[in-house]
Amino acid sequence: MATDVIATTPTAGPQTPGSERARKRATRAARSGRAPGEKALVAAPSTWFVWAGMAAFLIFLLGILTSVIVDSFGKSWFSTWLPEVFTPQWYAKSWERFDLTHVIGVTLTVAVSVVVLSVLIGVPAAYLLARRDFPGKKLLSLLFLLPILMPPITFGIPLATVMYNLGLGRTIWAVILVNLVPSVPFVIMTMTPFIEQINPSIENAARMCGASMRQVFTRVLAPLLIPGILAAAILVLVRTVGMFELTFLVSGPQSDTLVVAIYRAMTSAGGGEARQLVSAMAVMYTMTMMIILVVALRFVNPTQLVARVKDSRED
Amino acid sequence: MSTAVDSRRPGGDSAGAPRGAGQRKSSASLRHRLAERGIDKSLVMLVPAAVFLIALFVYPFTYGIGLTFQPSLLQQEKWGGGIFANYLAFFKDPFVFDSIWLTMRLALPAALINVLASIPVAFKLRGKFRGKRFMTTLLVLPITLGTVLTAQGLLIFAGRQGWLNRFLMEVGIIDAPLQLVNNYIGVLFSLIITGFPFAFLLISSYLSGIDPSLEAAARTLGADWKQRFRRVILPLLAPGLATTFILTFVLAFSVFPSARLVGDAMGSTRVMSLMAFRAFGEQNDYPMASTIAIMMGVVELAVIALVLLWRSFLYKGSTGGKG
Amino acid sequence: MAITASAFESLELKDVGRSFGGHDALVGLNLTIRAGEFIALLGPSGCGKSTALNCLAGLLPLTHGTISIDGKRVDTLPSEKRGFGMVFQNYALFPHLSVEKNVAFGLQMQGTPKAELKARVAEAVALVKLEQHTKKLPGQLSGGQQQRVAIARAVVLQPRLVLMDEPLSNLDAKLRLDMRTEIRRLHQSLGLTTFYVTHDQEEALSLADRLVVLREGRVQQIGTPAELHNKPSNWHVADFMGYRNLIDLTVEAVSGEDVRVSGAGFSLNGHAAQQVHKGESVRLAIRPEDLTVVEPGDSVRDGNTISATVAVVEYQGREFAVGVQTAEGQTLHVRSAHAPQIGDRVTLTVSASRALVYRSSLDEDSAGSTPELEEVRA
Amino acid sequence: MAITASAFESLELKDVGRSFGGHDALVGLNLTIRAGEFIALLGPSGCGKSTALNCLAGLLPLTHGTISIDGKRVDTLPSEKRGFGMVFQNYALFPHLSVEKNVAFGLQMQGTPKAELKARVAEAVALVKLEQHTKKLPGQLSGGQQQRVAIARAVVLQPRLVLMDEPLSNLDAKLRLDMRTEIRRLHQSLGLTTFYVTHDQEEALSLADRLVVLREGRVQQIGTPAELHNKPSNWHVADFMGYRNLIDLTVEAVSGEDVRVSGAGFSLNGHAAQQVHKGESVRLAIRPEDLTVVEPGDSVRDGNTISATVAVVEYQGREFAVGVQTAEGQTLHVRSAHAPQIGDRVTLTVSASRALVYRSSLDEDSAGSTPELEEVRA
Amino acid sequence: APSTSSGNTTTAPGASAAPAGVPDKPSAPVTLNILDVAGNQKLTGGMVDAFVAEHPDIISAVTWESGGAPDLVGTIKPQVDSGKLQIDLVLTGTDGLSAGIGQDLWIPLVKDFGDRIDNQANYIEPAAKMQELAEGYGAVVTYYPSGPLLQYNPDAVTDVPSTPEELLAWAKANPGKFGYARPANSGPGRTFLQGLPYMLGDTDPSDPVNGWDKTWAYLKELNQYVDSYPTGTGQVITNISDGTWSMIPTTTGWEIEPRADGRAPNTLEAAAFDDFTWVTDAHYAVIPKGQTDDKTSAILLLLQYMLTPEVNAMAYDHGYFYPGPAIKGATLDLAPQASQDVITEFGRDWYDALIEEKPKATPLPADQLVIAFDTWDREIGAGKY
Ligand SMILES: Nc1ncnc2c1ncn2[C@@H]1O[C@H](COP(=O)(O)OP(=O)(O)OP(=O)(O)O)[C@@H](O)[C@H]1O
Ligand SMILES: Nc1ncnc2c1ncn2[C@@H]1O[C@H](COP(=O)(O)OP(=O)(O)OP(=O)(O)O)[C@@H](O)[C@H]1O
Ligand SMILES: NCCCCNCCCN
Ligand SMILES: [Mg+2]
Ligand SMILES: [Mg+2]
Repeated sequence: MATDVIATTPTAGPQTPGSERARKRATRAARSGRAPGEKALVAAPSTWFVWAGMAAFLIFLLGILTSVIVDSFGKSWFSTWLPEVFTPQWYAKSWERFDLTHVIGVTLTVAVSVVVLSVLIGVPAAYLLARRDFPGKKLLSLLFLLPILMPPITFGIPLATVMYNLGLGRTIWAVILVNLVPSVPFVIMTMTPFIEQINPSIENAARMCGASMRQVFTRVLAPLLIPGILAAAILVLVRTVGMFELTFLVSGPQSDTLVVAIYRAMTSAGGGEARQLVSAMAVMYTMTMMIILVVALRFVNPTQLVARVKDSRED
Repeated sequence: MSTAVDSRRPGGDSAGAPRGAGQRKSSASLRHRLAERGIDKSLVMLVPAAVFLIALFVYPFTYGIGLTFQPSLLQQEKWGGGIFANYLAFFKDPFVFDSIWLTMRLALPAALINVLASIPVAFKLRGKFRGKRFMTTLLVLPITLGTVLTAQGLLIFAGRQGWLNRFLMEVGIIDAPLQLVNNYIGVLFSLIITGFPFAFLLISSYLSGIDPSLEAAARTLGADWKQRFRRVILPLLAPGLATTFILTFVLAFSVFPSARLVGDAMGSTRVMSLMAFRAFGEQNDYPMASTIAIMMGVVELAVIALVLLWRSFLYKGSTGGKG
Repeated sequence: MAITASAFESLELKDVGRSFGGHDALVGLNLTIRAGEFIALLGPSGCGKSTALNCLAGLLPLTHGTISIDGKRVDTLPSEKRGFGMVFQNYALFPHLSVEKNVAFGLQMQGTPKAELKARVAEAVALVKLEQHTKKLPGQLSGGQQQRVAIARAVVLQPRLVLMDEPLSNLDAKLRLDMRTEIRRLHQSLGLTTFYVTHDQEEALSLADRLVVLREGRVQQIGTPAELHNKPSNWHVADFMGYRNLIDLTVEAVSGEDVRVSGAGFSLNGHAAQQVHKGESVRLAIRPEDLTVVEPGDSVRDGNTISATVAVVEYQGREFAVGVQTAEGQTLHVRSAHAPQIGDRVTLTVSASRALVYRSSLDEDSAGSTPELEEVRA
Repeated sequence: MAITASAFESLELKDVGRSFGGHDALVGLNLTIRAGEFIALLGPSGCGKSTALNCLAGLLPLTHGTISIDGKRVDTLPSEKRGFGMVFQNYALFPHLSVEKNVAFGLQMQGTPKAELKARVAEAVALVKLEQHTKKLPGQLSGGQQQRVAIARAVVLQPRLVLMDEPLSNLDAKLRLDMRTEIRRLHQSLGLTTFYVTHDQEEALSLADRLVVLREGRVQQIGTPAELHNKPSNWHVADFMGYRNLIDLTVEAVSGEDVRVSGAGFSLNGHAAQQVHKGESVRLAIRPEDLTVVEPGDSVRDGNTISATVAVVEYQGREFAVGVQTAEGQTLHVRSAHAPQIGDRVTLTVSASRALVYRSSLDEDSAGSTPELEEVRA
Repeated sequence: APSTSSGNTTTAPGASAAPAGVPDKPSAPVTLNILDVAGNQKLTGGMVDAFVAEHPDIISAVTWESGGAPDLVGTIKPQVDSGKLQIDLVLTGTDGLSAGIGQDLWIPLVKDFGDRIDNQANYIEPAAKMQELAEGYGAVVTYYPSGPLLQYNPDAVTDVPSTPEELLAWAKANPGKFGYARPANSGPGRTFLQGLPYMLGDTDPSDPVNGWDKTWAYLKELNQYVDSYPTGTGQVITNISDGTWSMIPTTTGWEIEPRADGRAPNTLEAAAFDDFTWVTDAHYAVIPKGQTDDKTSAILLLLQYMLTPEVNAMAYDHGYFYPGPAIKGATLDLAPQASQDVITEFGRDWYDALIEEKPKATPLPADQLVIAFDTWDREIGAGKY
């Protein structure tokens, strides 16, 4: 390590203190947000490795994404770099072929219903779990964790079986209900830190001002929790639109969401659909998700997409 | 002034305050005692969630477990064992049983790679710099692809005739196209593509939870970056790594569409969820499907339990940072 | 309609106690608060101050005792019905409401008519001199301003009692001083009955009419500032009241309240603040400002001298705080008008009446009735 | 091997500055620290104290200036090579390591042999009196104990310079006092060169050999505690040094350093701490303890009298802090030996030499060398 | 709802078992909701439209729903059980047909109303055989001989195999260049699977457990040279199209249609084994139990109409089910011009002779097929790692 440092800080000799050069270098170091001497450490081969790895990953991603986009606009793409003909026709075709108006309608209905229901069910529960101690709390918390920890198939299959037995199989109701199973716990997980962030003495203060429990909720907690609810709602939206397994197990042609419709198009027994049709649908799906994600990232910290927030929003 | 002071322990003797003492104990203190235990009206707020959980999770789950003990005649004939026929089938039929190993073979490396690769990346993207949000967004992008598009993209991009193989051949790195899809590698790729953003984001958040002044302190104590990493950051990050591992493992373990679409569905990527779905959707054998599904949960929870056990040996208190 | 405190005759805490799963956080608090009084509850961290306050506020259920106002039970009422105001340590302002709306909140809860609400809010805001800031959100205010909003929010309801839990501890030194004066002014001008929790003895002394000193959930002493300042009831209270020199010695002779104690290389004449016996191990408590360096020409007080070496010198504006060490290694805190050199040998003196002798143990003294001697803690 | 500070002759900061994207957090800091000195950097929140400290530690790159020790540049070295010790405001103890291992950390980094390491750790731990707690994790210690660990961890390396960033601000009043003495003792016994950041003037005065007062990133005054206490260079420093009475007045007459000022319903003889001119608006600064109530029989000092009404009275142990109001509504902070009644009319007096007259503006005064007049901030 | 009990033969409450009540013509025009679980709309959609156009007094409007065959029982059974039909007519392959028979979901169409759809008498012979599989519960509407055929890339395959043995040898010589999809997920895959026992001379081509020894042995050997088994025919088409693979097993429809719609290059060639048996395929129309008399009447009229040569010729379509018609005399020249054009350009002139000449066998019944799939999954699919 020592040699590294010496190698890149050749200051000792010729430098006159306060010289223009020194100042420039200091400024440069400052601008790059590094402490003096840090430069040597950062230039280590490991850095190279990391950036290269990241680049490879991003190239892979980009490759995957553009292949699908190109495919969705291409015709007769066999063993060449690019398709022979470019055409937007696959979009129109897939729209018609898979009745995407309906599919997207279903997707939105399901997503919005799941969001609303899971927030209505989850937020009060999150509040109690975050704030209060009561008998059986540990057990309940564990139970709320399980749907997130378990493979969707594990509870999805019995759940789907129950749905079919109840005659709900393949209905949009079933799709909404099964999607609630991981969503409610997710709302609880997302909301918990937001609730914890609110100092309990603010609630106490409201009570000392004469507010009843209900008034505390509507006048103080609800407005303060808006950012959290928004975050939770958007995250549930993203997850529900993207949820394949559970939806797939209970949905039918009339209640397929977009992901499932794509999967069915890729695997349908009556003859797999033209790849380009699937690609066109997949591109539409990704665009939808990206829009949601971009909106989401305006409201929530990226880390919230996967886990409970620890910190308040950065900026 | 201090006449009122009476610091006796108020325990048993209430001799000094006979009036109303009994009443209080019976009325107010019951409410107080219940409140003390956390039982009061506000628990009503839990009811919807609890009902939901019981109706949509606990009940189906128990029902599913019950189903596993109602094997189809076919399974009973084939494996015997009465109500345990499904379990016999699960353990004795290598075609089914081997899927545990096949699933592990995918999920463990995928989770491990995702966690290990995320550490340096999260490190590089720590702190503030221009384009950080852009970089983060790029890395998070795969979330929008979803498993199905990832599969479609992999098939096109990494197929024998895909751009990747074409490029590698053109450049002369390889002579014949690599088989990257419809096999183990394809599924592993897709698990990394969909799992990495999760791991990265999680580890980033754990990292940001470590008080930066700890690193500053280590610096002033003469620790270079390797020492800071090994002696300060890593031990504090380890519990977070364990959690991240668990969560990405859960994701990878339940791999389903990609195992079918970019994998070798009956061969090297015959994962448990495929087997469960095969029983459910193709063979209409719901008891067997439930058996496989439940066993899938059992196996996964066993791995999680192991990781948690390991984690319990680590320091897991506050890391000084935000929250 | 001017803001005034709603009146009552007296508020009585009887045998109030609170335990957390077996651990007693507050034990047998008996206290009668008279209308208009300023009571400070003083004690080290974790002694149960907030517990007492929250029990009074109704935010914590009691496990023992009763609270009544003019003979009427209030401990069975929920907090929002008790008609007390509260000022929180971290202000606890509603972050989504402007200053004005924070102050108006309680009045809205009571359904106060609009016109009256406006007038009362304006008056309360003026009282804490925040007229300029009514439209701001709490986040846009400094700590001191936030604290003022918290006070305005509490007093606008004309509470029967105002509870304050270390309201100044989050402020910096200078601001703390200003706000202290502010609180005193409000109390004196509005006649608010106030129950004030703090761990800062200076704050308690300067603000309160009466102080209650707590230790491990038990009351140690109740009295006026002067009483506590001059006659702490045990060495723990003395410690808290700024008697920084606590020296373990042995009683040589007792004559009424005059005691001679010795050990640690010196012997002194002191005043028995508690009943002590010859041969007993005792703790001598002296304030740094009562233990002075004998300058040439000064006379020794009451024949008390201690020889020591200067170890630490701190400048304190008008005088110097000096840390000295006796030959036996006992560290003492002393005041001196001039800065001694480190290593100087000095002679210290203290008047016998300011050298208070306490029993070493903190048991209930003989005035107390229960002989729980086994419960002594070091 | 006893812990002692590694020595150097002097550490020189030349024109040190740091800006954050255009905002100057620290400007032109020139300071020479001599070995063994205790320097306190004092100023309100956000004035750039931590910035200065972090620049010195190497945790923040400089944007201007140089730092050198005995003529050798150190600002180009990374922090881990500077050989400075640092004590953080939030302690920054390694939460996963025991007390012992926290203290040993730096020695291990240096590859100290095991036996020596053990001895030095034991010595450092003993120095801060934590022998009982060596095996505990930081989370199991109280705030004061944690602070001690942080100090031991810094001093065990025998650093050339110890940097401390508001090390006591998270502690409660009594503990703060004890730890202050502790730090002073360590400094004096080990001869550690110390650079100490605080916003508490009392702390700075009592600890430091020299104080540096910062405001908005710029040095206001450098001097000994007595110099700052008695002769603040501008009203801002005065305000910070406990001159609680700051009154805006107009100059009536100037004669050398004697000034007559008036306004707010009174006129006084004062001492010009800065050059002022007749007719100029000025700010008069008086400490509460210099402004006293004239008791019957007391004489008026230097002909200075102010009439006022008592508004607030606070008990302070030996004396009373009184808030009074003049007829014109000016609030003044005063000391009195006896408790006046609220509403009493009192006469105040102050000696002319303790009534300091400052210019209202805080521009660099003419003594300052840089004519950066355009950079003035209100 | 799916249930594990099979063979439930109780009649649903609202089922009208009395064929006598079905009028010759509905009392008022009806609307029909047709569920297509076989991709059949392509073939018969035009026929239905034509009927509606000609007989608005019988059927005023038609809506279509599509789905997968595995979902069929789950969709229909609750409707039949509750007596509230939302689906009036189902078009399905053999899989859905027999699943529905097993659950007793269909009206015994032929037994009760055979006289009203007497055009069934005009089925071409193999279609008539397929009709037998319906056990009287459904009516064949379209038919194709399917395969197995081979499709190959002439640039890569010069010595086109003419027997399974030659195919094996070719695959061995060109490992990773021949492949097919998992039979459970692919029509050509299952056709190849079912066609092998005939070509290899297995003891009982209708008994995959005991009669397919040669087939399983053959597939296992072939397995060594196949790099992957996609889970859909789409991927197989992609593989042959982009050159990943050079040869695949196929069917007439799968051979023509992808080239016609541009998913596969028209340069691909097809070949038949010297000696093979067509494993035929057909689509059926079935009526869920509980159908109203008026609608039953309308459907019977519709089916009768669809089975006329002029109408049934629409099944030529774009080669999707080549040839497609199940009725004698439904020749290509009767098909819409667009169909004729596509077939002229992308069809193979030798197909008709081949269809004429080679023997035809019906596919395995559904339960045997599931067993064959399971065996394939275990013995072949799982052998790949
Ligand atoms: N919710 C609780 N559960 C268990 N113990 C508690 C709880 N709240 C307080 N305690 C305990 O009761 C005792 C008194 O706590 P309390 O908060 O009243 O102290 P305090 O005097 O206000 O201290 P501080 O000055 O630190 O605020 C402490 O030992 C504390 O640990
Ligand atoms: N990383 C940073 N980026 C931008 N501005 C900063 C940064 N760090 C500090 N500043 C700004 O520099 C100024 C000085 O900050 P600094 O932390 O040095 O103040 P301080 O005197 O230590 O205050 P405190 O007493 O609150 O700790 C402040 O205005 C602050 O907002
Ligand atoms: N159930 C048999 C389905 C046959 C599908 N025919 C081929 C269609 C080609 N696009
Ligand atoms: Mg408290
Ligand atoms: Mg700071």
